[in-house]
Amino acid sequence: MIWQLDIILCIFVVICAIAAITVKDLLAAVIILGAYSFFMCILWTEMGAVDVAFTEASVGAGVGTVLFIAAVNKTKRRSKD
Amino acid sequence: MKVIAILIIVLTGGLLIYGVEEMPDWGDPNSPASSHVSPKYIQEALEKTATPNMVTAVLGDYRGYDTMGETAVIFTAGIGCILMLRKKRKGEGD
Amino acid sequence: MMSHILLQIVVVPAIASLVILLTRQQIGKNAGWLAGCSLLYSTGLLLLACIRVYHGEIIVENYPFVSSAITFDLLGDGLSLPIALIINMLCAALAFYAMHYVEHRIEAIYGDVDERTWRNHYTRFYIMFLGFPLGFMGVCLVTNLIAMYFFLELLPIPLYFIMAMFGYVDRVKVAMICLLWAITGASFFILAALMTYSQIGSFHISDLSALAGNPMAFWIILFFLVALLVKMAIVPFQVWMPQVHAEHPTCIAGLLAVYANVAAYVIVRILVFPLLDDFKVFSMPLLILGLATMVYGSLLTMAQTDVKRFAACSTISQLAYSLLGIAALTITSLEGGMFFFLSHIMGKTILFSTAGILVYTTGIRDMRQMGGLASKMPITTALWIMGAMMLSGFPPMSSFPAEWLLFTGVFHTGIEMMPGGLIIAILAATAITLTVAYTFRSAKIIFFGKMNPDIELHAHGEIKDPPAMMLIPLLFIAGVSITLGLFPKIILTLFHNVIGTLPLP
Amino acid sequence: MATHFAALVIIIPLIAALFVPIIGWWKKGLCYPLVVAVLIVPLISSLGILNRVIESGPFSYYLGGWAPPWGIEYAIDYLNAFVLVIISAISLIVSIYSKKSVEKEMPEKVVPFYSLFLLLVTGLLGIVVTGDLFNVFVFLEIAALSCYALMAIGRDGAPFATFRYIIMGTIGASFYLLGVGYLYIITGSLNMLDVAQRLPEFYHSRVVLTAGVFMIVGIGLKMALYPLHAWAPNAYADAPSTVSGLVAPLMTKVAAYMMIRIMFTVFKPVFFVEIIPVTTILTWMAAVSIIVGSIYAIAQTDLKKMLSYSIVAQIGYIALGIGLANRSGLTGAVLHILNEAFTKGCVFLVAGAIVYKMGSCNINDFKDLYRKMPFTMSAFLIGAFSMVGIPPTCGFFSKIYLIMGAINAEKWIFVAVLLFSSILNVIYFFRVIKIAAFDEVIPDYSRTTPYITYRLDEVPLSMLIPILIMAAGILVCGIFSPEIINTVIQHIIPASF
Amino acid sequence: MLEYIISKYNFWVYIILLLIGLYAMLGKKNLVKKLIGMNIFQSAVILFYVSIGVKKGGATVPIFMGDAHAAHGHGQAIIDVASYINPLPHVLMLTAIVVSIATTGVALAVLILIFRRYKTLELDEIIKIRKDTGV
Repeated sequence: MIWQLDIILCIFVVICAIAAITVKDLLAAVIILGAYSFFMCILWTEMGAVDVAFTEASVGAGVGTVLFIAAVNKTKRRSKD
Repeated sequence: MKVIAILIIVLTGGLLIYGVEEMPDWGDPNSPASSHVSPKYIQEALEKTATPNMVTAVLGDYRGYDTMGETAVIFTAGIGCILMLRKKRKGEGD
Repeated sequence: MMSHILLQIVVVPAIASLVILLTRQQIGKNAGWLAGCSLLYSTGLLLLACIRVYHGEIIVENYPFVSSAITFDLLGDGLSLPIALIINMLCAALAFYAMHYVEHRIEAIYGDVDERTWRNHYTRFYIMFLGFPLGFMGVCLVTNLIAMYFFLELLPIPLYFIMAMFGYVDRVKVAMICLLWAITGASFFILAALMTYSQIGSFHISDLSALAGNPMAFWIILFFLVALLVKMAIVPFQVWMPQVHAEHPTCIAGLLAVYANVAAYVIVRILVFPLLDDFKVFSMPLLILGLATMVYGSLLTMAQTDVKRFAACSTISQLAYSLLGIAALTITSLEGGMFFFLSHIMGKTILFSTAGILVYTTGIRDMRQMGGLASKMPITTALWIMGAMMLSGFPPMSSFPAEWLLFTGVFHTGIEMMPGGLIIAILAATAITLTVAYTFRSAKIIFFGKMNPDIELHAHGEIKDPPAMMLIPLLFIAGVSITLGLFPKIILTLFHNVIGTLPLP
Repeated sequence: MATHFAALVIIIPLIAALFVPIIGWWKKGLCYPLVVAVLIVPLISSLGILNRVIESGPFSYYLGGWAPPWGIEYAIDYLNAFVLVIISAISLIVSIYSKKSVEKEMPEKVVPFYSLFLLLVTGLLGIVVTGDLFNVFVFLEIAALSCYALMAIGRDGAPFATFRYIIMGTIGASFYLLGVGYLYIITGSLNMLDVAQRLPEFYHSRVVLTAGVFMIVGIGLKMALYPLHAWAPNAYADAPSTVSGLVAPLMTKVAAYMMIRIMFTVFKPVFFVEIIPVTTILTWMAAVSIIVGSIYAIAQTDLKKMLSYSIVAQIGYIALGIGLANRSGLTGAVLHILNEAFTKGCVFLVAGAIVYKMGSCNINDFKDLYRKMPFTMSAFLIGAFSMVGIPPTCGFFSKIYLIMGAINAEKWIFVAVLLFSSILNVIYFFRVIKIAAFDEVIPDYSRTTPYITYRLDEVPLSMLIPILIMAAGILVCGIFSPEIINTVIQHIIPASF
Repeated sequence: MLEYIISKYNFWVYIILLLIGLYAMLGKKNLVKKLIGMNIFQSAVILFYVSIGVKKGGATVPIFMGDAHAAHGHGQAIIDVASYINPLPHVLMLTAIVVSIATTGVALAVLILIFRRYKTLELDEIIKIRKDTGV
């Protein structure tokens, strides 16, 4: 594993996390959360946890995002904070 | 609300940072986590379970009951969503 | 029949209560008879036990409860049995007395109800009522602090329900106040009991003497005392008593006096006997509190016009006599204190029940509206006067020798503790005159003088003596009191067997 | 056979939970009998387990035949067996009770309800039976998720209260998981006994300290201990009657079990008593919990909400007993788990019965309830006695052990708190009794209205009998509590106490 | 100092993520935001666990390399512990991911119930409605 790549990924992850909780458009926030999960997957693959990464990619980034989008779709898209 | 939240995260963060300091070095092959239980999985998994993927071996066999619990969790969530979101019939409304 | 005699005494009321509960629709109005007869039976047993004890025997019965620390041992000696006997007798008498009274209360409170509901109300009274003898017998006879706590804690529950169901105007609120005070007192009791256990590893009253000289003993005695003084409504814990006494149904009034006064017995049993030396510190403060309560209670009584409240306030002052006797810490005063306790509860039962009769017949509670009733209700008048005599300590009532003994002891201590003690003793003796004043003043107002012409308007019928069923039990009690007054030796011998063993002057 | 009981306890309800939807799809009415029948199995099994533990001491069961610490072990000792019996008994009683209440409150959701009911029981039993730290988390989540779903379908405010519970519950569970991770990083093991054995040499490490704190805070959240209690009252009060009848007596007590397990099995008592003063903090939190919970309870006008605040107060008793960390205190705490399970079960079932009959449980509407529902309210009275600590109910015995613990620790302030709380309990319980028994009877004796009749209006037998069983349980547990302490609880106390 | 920070950088990242998640769960007013925070919070814990499993010094993914049948026949002598990453945390985290997504699912269902009732997902507005209607 390459630690420089790791650090870049880490930075991306943190940026995505902060963005996800600050964006006011909930749909955008959910999509950013999907991206966050995806970066997380890569990070974990980097660390050798391939099984975890696969599961996260399918369950976390996939199913999770779908669930979120469905829920946001059924409720409100705008958030006050 | 926000003040309490910030207070809590400061406390939690302080504790976490306090704890990190004495952790075994990251990635040390001789750390307890890597040297107490797990070596046996690595050595025996193939022989005992005939599965090349150790994660699968442990997941399905050594700690099979965790996996059973995991399945139960998914089932619970599914049934729970059915319970909550099924609409009442006959136009009873909410 | 003679085996497990003490256990029978404790358990019989409980069984009777259960029987009434289970057959309440069938038994209906006969519940009073069942309760009364069961209590007569246990009174008989107690009499037998007393005779055995009189001949020098001590009855001990051991019943293991579920653990070794908490047992259900019963002890019948010269101190516990006579007290239990008198209390049980009062309970039996009141059970009979109440039969008419409860009918009257149900009618007054709930109006016309259908037969089934009426029976429910009626039997409910006796189901609860039997909780009193159960509790009193338990408190008198057990030898284990936790068992004693159990019975002390048991007592407020029937009190709460009876008061809330059959009492007067403010009954529910007052019942709650009473319960809260009782729980507060009980909390202190359990605290002291547990502190004892942590020090000596036992809940047995006979093991309490191991506590003597222990630095914790002071606190333990203090907590026990707080618990018991709350029960006895001694100043500064007296606030609940006048309200409670004013609102409860008079058929349990005597029992309420017992409820408060039995704490005096508990003080003797668990503090004076095993922990005499440590208890001596409290002698003087208790004397002062006792005196304050006496004077306060008497003055409060003078100011009352409500016939029930009147009797209630007098209880406060009377309770303090027993405390005074105990606090003086001499053999004679202790015996006198215990004897006065018995005399007082008998007198109070008569006085309260007579007040109940007055309310029952006239329908009013204000003394000033009464007057001249003597001609219409001769027996009631006689009862009231006898009650008054019992409270004031006139011969031939039992309170005369009791007060005599009591003050002999108090003066003895008073002279030893010159000058403060003597002042207390003299003041206390003067306080008796207050009692005389208020009891006979009330008799004059109610029964003599000019009759209120409006009184017939309030009455439910013609004003006359109530049914015999209400009078006979009271007359019987008066008879017992006179007997004991004439032959105080009977009970004093029993007391002396036990109290005489104390190393006191 | 007794060995396999340990597995049966979990497996049978879990499998049944899978079958309920299938059977319910075929015939809806079969769910209820199936659930009741299935829940008898854990009760018998756990009684068998308890019996075996009493006869031959603790034993362990290797799932899948893998020896610990590699496989998952069910390590059964006195504490497990005891709590298992409580959980299975309460859940059986509540399941019997559920019939009418569920039919009335959610007729169209019977099938998923019962499935989740069984999953909830499975989760609770699983938390208790397992001897593996991570396995606890898995079962905790099964219990929590089913609990969320069941609570959310309650009355008006339920979803929002549940949402708060989800947030807090997830934080709690994740903190616990984090704690487990810290323990794993330092010991390399997940098996409780193995961790306990390897841990003492690291007691002064900061990692272990952090782990301990996170686990206790996580469990404290689940326990609803002050100041972590804010989610609990609304969630419990708004849940459907049957659910609050099951969750209120068990959920927080299982958390209390976890706390005892973590503090005295995984860690040695010395860690939380001397190395970090968690027990001291815990006792103070507990004391505040008791007082604040009781005071809030007094302020409520809704019976279920009052009882929910009373949970916060009562959990304080248990936490206080644990925090005192001496023999009497812990005995009191464990006995109080039993007492609370029965008492809270009883009073919440009564509240459910009242909701069933009256549609609401506003205390001010309770007038004349004693005449309409004498048996139900008598059970409530017994429950109230137990809360106040009047002998011979179980509450009295647990309370004297707790007070004794505080006296032995010479912490007089807690003695005062315990005694004072009895008085607060009297106030809020007897207020209900007062209104139900004595109000609305016109208090003057010149009344002329003729003929008042009171019709008996009891709940159906399927609800009444469980309530009465609970009430009887309170008395029986009280009377036999010294027996219970001698045969079971005294073996739970760590040797160093 | 820098060395120290860099040597444990993944721990720092996990702490930062955990705190971001925790802050969102407690401090954000929008309920969906709270759930997003919850997801971040849980994945931070997962990141921590995955970090535990890492072994430096040439260890690879925990999948047996080489001829499985040969190894199966000849015993474990050839399997070098140091050459494989610790598989246990990965196992645990597979479960944890599923649990986290299940929680999210249930929470979103509850969220829809809340929206049906209050027509809003803002915490302060809901609290206001609850106060006004007494629900």
